[in-house]
Amino acid sequence: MENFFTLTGVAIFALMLPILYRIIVGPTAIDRIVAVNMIGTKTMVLLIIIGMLFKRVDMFVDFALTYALLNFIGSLAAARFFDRVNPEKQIAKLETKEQES
Amino acid sequence: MSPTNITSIIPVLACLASLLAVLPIVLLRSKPNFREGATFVAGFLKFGLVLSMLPTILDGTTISYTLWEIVPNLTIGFRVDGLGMLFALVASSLWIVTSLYSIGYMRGLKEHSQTRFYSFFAVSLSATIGVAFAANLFTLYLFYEMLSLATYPLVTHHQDKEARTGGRTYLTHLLTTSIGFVLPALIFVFVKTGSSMEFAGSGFLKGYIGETEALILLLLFTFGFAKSGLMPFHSWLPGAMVAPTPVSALLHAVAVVKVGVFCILRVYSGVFGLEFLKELDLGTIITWIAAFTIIVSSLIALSQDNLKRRLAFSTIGQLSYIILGMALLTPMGATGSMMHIAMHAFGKITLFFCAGAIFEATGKKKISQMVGIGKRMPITMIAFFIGSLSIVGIPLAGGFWSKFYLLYGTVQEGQYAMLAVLLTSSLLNAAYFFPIVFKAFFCKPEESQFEAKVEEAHPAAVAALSLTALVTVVFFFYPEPFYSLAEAAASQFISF
Amino acid sequence: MSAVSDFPDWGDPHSPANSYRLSQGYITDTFPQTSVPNMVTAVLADYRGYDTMFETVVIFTAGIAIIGILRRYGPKDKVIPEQKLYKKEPDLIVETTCRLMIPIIQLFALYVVAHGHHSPGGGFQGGVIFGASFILLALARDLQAAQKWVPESRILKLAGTGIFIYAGFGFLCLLLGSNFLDYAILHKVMGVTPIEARSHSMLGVEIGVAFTVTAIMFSIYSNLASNGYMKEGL
Amino acid sequence: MIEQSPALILIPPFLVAILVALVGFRYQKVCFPLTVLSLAGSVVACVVTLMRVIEGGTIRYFIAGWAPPFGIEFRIDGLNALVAVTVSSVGLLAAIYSKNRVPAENPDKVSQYYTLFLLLITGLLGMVITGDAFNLYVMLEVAALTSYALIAMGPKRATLAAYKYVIMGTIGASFYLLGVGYLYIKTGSLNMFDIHEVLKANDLFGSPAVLVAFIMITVGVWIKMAFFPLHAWLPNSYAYAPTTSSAILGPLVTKVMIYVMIRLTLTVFGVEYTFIQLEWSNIVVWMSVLAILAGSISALAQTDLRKMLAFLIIAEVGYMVGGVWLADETGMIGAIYHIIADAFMTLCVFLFAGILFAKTGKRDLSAMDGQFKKMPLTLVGFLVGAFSLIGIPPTAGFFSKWYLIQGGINSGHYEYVIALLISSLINAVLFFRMIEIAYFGVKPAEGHDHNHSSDHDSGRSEASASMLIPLLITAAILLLIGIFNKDLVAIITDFVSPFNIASGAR
Amino acid sequence: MINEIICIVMVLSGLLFFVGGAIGIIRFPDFYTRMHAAGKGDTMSVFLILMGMAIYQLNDFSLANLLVAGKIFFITIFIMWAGPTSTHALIKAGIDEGQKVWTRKDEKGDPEA
Amino acid sequence: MELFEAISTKINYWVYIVIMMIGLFAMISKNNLIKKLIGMSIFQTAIILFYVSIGVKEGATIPILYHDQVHAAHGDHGEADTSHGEHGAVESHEADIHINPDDFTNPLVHVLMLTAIVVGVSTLGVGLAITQKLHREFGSIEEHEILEIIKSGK
Amino acid sequence: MIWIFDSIILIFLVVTAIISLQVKDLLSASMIFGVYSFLMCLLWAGMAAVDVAFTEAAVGAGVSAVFLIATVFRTSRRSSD
Amino acid sequence: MYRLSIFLLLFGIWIVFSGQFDGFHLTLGVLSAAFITAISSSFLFVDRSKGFGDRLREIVLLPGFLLWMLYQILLSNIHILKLAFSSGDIPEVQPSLVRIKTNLRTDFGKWMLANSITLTPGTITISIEGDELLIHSISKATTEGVMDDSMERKIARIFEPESK
Repeated sequence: MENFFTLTGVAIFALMLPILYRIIVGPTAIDRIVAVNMIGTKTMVLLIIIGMLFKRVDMFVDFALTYALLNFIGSLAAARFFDRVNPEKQIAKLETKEQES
Repeated sequence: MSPTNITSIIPVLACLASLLAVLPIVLLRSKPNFREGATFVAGFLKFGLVLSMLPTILDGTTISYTLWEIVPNLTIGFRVDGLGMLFALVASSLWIVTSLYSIGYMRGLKEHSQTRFYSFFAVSLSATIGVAFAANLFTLYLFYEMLSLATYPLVTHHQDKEARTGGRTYLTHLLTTSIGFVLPALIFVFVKTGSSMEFAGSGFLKGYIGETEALILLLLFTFGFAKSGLMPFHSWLPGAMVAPTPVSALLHAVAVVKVGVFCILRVYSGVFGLEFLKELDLGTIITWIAAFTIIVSSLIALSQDNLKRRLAFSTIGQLSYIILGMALLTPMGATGSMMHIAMHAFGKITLFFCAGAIFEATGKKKISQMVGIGKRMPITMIAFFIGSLSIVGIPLAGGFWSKFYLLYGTVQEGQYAMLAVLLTSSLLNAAYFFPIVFKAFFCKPEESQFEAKVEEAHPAAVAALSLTALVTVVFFFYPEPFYSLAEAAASQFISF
Repeated sequence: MSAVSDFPDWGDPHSPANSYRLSQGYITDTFPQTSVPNMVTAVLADYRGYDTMFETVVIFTAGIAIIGILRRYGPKDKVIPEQKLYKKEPDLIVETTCRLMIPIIQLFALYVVAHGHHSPGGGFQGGVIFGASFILLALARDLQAAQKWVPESRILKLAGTGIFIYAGFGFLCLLLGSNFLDYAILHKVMGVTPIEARSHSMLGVEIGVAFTVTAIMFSIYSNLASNGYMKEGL
Repeated sequence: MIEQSPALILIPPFLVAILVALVGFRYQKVCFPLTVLSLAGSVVACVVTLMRVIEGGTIRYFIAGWAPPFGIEFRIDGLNALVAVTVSSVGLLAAIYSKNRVPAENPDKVSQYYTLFLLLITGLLGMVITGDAFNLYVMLEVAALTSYALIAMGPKRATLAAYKYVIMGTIGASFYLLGVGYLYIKTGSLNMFDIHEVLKANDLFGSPAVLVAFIMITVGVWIKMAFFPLHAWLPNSYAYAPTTSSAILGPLVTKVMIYVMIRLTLTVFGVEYTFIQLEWSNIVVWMSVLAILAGSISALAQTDLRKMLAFLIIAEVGYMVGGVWLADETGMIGAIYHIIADAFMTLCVFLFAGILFAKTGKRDLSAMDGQFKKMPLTLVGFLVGAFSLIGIPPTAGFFSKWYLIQGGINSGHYEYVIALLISSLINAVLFFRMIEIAYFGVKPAEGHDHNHSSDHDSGRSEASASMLIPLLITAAILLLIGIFNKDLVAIITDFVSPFNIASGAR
Repeated sequence: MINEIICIVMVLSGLLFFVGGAIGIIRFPDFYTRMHAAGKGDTMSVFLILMGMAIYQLNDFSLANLLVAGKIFFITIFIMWAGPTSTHALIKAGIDEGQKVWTRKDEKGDPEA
Repeated sequence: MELFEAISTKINYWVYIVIMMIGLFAMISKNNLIKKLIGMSIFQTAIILFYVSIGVKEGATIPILYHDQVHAAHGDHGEADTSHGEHGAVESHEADIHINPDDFTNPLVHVLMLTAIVVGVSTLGVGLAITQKLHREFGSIEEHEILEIIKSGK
Repeated sequence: MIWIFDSIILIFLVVTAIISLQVKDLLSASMIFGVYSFLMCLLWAGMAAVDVAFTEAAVGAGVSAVFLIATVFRTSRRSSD
Repeated sequence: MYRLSIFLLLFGIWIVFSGQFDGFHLTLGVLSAAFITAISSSFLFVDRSKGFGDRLREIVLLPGFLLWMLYQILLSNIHILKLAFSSGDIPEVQPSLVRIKTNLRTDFGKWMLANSITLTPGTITISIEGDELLIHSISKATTEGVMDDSMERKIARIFEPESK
């Protein structure tokens, strides 16, 4: 079972690679942020897996929770950033364009 | 021969007398009469204290007092012996006279900041006496530095551009040499010997250092005490001529330059020991340096038109006499050089007083403008004449004796080259002094050179300069105290 | 530098030179001496409690420093007039989520503080999480809302109180005649064994740390986000 | 209570700092008295501790009651106690000085300023009295953070300087931390004395890790003390910071770091290793020679008064580093004595610079114009400081130079002696230039009009009492520790001599 | 044993969805579509994996382990709150920033330009 | 495999140096002030990595005692708690709990690094505040631009 | 077993560190710095340093990223390098 | 009453968190729960008009809804997976913006709906403006899926029984 968890972990790491690719290449900042958010989620899972490997999940759960929480705060902050730096909202513009096309 | 030693606080008091006088001087700044009264009281007190020790010293006893151990193994200590006594006597007596003179001078010219002037004057005197009575190299250095700094405000008293330049030259030279040369030498000595650097009659350095080190140390000390005006580091002296005349008098006759020379004498005798120097044959180098300075400075003096500058260069030469005398490393030479401290002091201060009096009365500084002045200011110019006699070394003035002993010393040692140097320089002295006197008395002034009324200077100034002139003459007839002091000191340096 | 640093015998294996009596001692003795199973907490708050006190001070310093550097007071600095303040258009989804989250986050933060003895966590982490809950509010609504909850004066009070709690424990020990921060002496006051006194004092100390960290984290955020005006945030 | 004095050194400024932050936020008036009171308390505790050290030798104080390798320990010997007294009293003087300046320069942020000020003192004191290598790092950071802020609270350029300081300071502190880590790998201990024991017992001195640790710690500390090639952060920071900040940072921060260096070399690595086994003394002394010369010469080029003083600090750092690395007992004594002396003399001149800035609003030397007339007493205070920096006899600076040169000659490092002398001369030139300006004015009066000029600014306007008194006290202290230097040196010697630093023979 | 099997199945399926998200985030043409992949894939797979873990944790049943499982469950609940919200916030941010919506119709240009 | 393992145990230290150099490089060479601060954080993290690597022990667990050990100590000593659970590491429950130091990683470095992290975040905060102030005063966060402004302005 | 994780994370760490310093957009840089923190946290969890990991999770992922974003918001988003 | 129930709720959560049942920790739990109740109870439930019965019904019905949601999420993931692995340049992807109107009145209901829409296949809520939801849909099929109001009705049954 331990091997299974290890392999799971390695697999998750492997899945981070494409996301990392998005982070490196990501044409815009917000793409990167999305990718970061995803990595955060994966990290949380990994934490639990590490806890499993240590056989001390009870200790690791706490900060997996913290992690999820703060990851959320991080992406929220980034979102707010865009909210603030673009004061004129573009939703309406987008919609009109949609209708035109 | 080890002189007996007594412990007494009198040297400290003598040193402090003028330092403490600063307080009343500053406090009484709004009442000029009381302020100067305080100066006088302190002056007489100091002189009295110094004089009170004279008999003891003449007995061959030294007085010492250890004030404070400031660095492990190093003390601030006072010790009075013949050489120190001689110097202290000259300095303290001349302070009184100078004070008298400066009252006349300052009031005559209505100078500003007189309180500051008197205060720093007093501080300088303290430092001078401190140097004279210093028991060890360290204390000597302390007071030496104190003197440099205390005289700076005096030199730059006028606070104008010229004063600024002069003061800058003054400090640059003195501090560079003292910090750059003396301090390392001092510490080197301390490190090498590990002793408290007390001056001993016959030096204490012997056995601690080798020949090369000794030579380097000797040069460091000799040039380091740049107050003595040895040639490469002499230029502060003419530069400092911007000071008010009483200060120049003090600088060039009593306190500063003599302190420099005194320090050198002290180091030669008390640190190296004349015998040690003789052993290593280091005296010759110094004599040649001194001889060079003597001749060159005399030649320069000839070409100066500004009276005070001429006097300054004369001083440079005369100081080197003293060094030369000591560097001869003979008892007679040493005696002569010590006596020359005193004799030159009285002579030169007279000359400066005269220069100041002329300036105060007429506003003239240049020699070429002084034609015929002797008729207007007879007392001054007679005093000037006496002073020049003393400097040149012609009988009827005290300078004769010191020069006599110096010459005797050279003959005794067989250094005929030095004899020639001394004689040549005497001739040169005569050549640059007597024309002034001659012109003053016997030439007709061009018209309109002086304003209508030219009279003698402020009575206090005149009194002072006549006093010193008189004393100079008196010393010719009665050089006894100085001679015996010098001889007592010299006998400690060199065992015959 | 990088070349040389390879030389020494590194080693993850369990017996390098670093299994000196110090770390060994910490591992074996903490529980008997302090009855705290989390060695990190025990070492942090007791053996090296002095370090931790100043760690808290570092945080406090940072908070004060940032106020000192950035904060702008006074009418002349009020470049942005009140009505021109940025008004965030309400976002229902984010707001509701945050509203539901905040109390639970705070409870969780307290849990982290309280269970520092038994599981990872402690005053600092709990404090950060608690502070994060305020930051979350400021992000979800705006800074004003969070400011209403913890205005600047209260931030300072909280932070100061935190350190006072910590130092107060130390000082109390000193007054009772023991060394600074020697909690064992507090059993006289608490009425428990010295070992438990240590354990309980550690909790007290952690609470102090949490106070400070909470306040300062939020303070730093609000200063940074509002560029010193404390008016409108990110 | 008296046996708690080591703890009490730190507690007053530390607790009051927080109190100031709390109370002062609302009532600005209480900040200043609270600050002064607490620092006074700290000074008293320091002095008491010093007395105890003199009487009974090293004091060991276990924080939290745990024995050393486990808990944190204060081990206070002569060196610690002396430096602690210096730090706290300099802090007190600067605090008194700050009374009017802080509200003038940072009107909104008085309470924050005083909080940071007190915390800075706390950090520095903590560094001084601690016996734990890691605790030292924490204290270092307390001091560093506060000093960043204290500098950054100044005007425009100060902010940039503070930024540079943040970067450099962090590198320095991190290097120190790394070095401690390397030591910890090898020894498993963090207590300075314990580390030394272990190093000795296991004979780890040959290990490259210890060597790297040594390099890292030394470089880190050098960065923090602005030793010559690593000094870039210092001049602007000190020159543009608020006056009180530079008055407290200038004297203390570099000095305390030098204390740290001495402590680490002597206590942790040991004399044997540092000076004999490594054979670096020559290089470091040459570096310090460079530092001295570079600092002095750069100072010559400055027209900004405080920048000039900042460069002088760099030169002074060179003195002390060199003094330590002369590997000579007298040199070490000199360096330690110079820490104390230099703290006070730098304080003196920085206080004066602050007063001048407060009075005239000018930064450059022309501010000195004719100040002798306007504030003679202030100038007297400044003169003492200047003389001390030059090294003129009765002041403390002379004696420290004395010991340093003695050490240099003893160990045969004549280049160091020469550099020291040249620097003294440059100092002399610098300060006499200033004195000249103060005395004559920038454009010297043209002979005849000095009466006129004296009418012009006849009004004497001394600095206000809160600024003048600390200056004069500092000047008096400078004279006192100069005159009574023997007693001070006796304490230092008691501390240094057990280390058996080679003396003389080389 | 049965727990373990359930766990393995759940973890594997979670991984599968992760793969979906990961591939999606590379392949999808514009920001919004990538957001779909990110937001949904993550939420579900985290849920699955964590629940798998929780079930495995219950392997030897005790109160403590039950509570741990409860905590893990709590995390998943949390993720299910936070995930959509952050997805929503980010996509809104993308619109605010003026990210163009990729549409099938203009196939000629670079989809992201 | 032996060699590989040897490398993999030391890889921490290699990577710490690499990361440290990256951070240092960024701190020194970057022009942007925020970049510098990020570099600074990375630098500090590298040091923390180094420290934490010191404390690692192969086969050791987190430095928190097992529940069983705690209960054994709290409960009566005579009543032996036999439920080892899945943790085989508990040595014995006899008279007193016995803790094998090799079972737990070194807690001391963790403590130290907690402090270091806190210091790091504080420094970052202060650095950011200074950056903002600089931007407020100079309108730029590029170092060379600020220097130009200073040069031209004064 | 955990050393496998460790080595992978270490490689990732270097990569993220470099990226976050190379990205021209400061907002991205700060977010990627957040990733760096995540990975650090994982690493420490893998090294059994739970408390450190906890702190890093709280500080690195949450607080310092938010601080950085706030500063980027208040200053400027573009970086010349 | 409201506060008490919040307190109890929080205390329950505490116990899940804590896992320690000795008196000391429970006391701490009571204290913390009380503390949180005191400072931020107003955050949890905005709408306080609901009676106990309503709440009870919510609690009973919620798990069912959640299970249904889970199923929807599963579907959506499979959908994503399908899209991700489909060959070519993903022909099915044909994004569009859709606006739908909702009848839900309460904020909480709207929130629930928005989140559910985000989690269901191929749609993400962009914003809620009044009672209109702006939705980004990934393909034609999903657009149609979101148009039918089954989800809305489910939510309304739980949280807003009185409407409709």
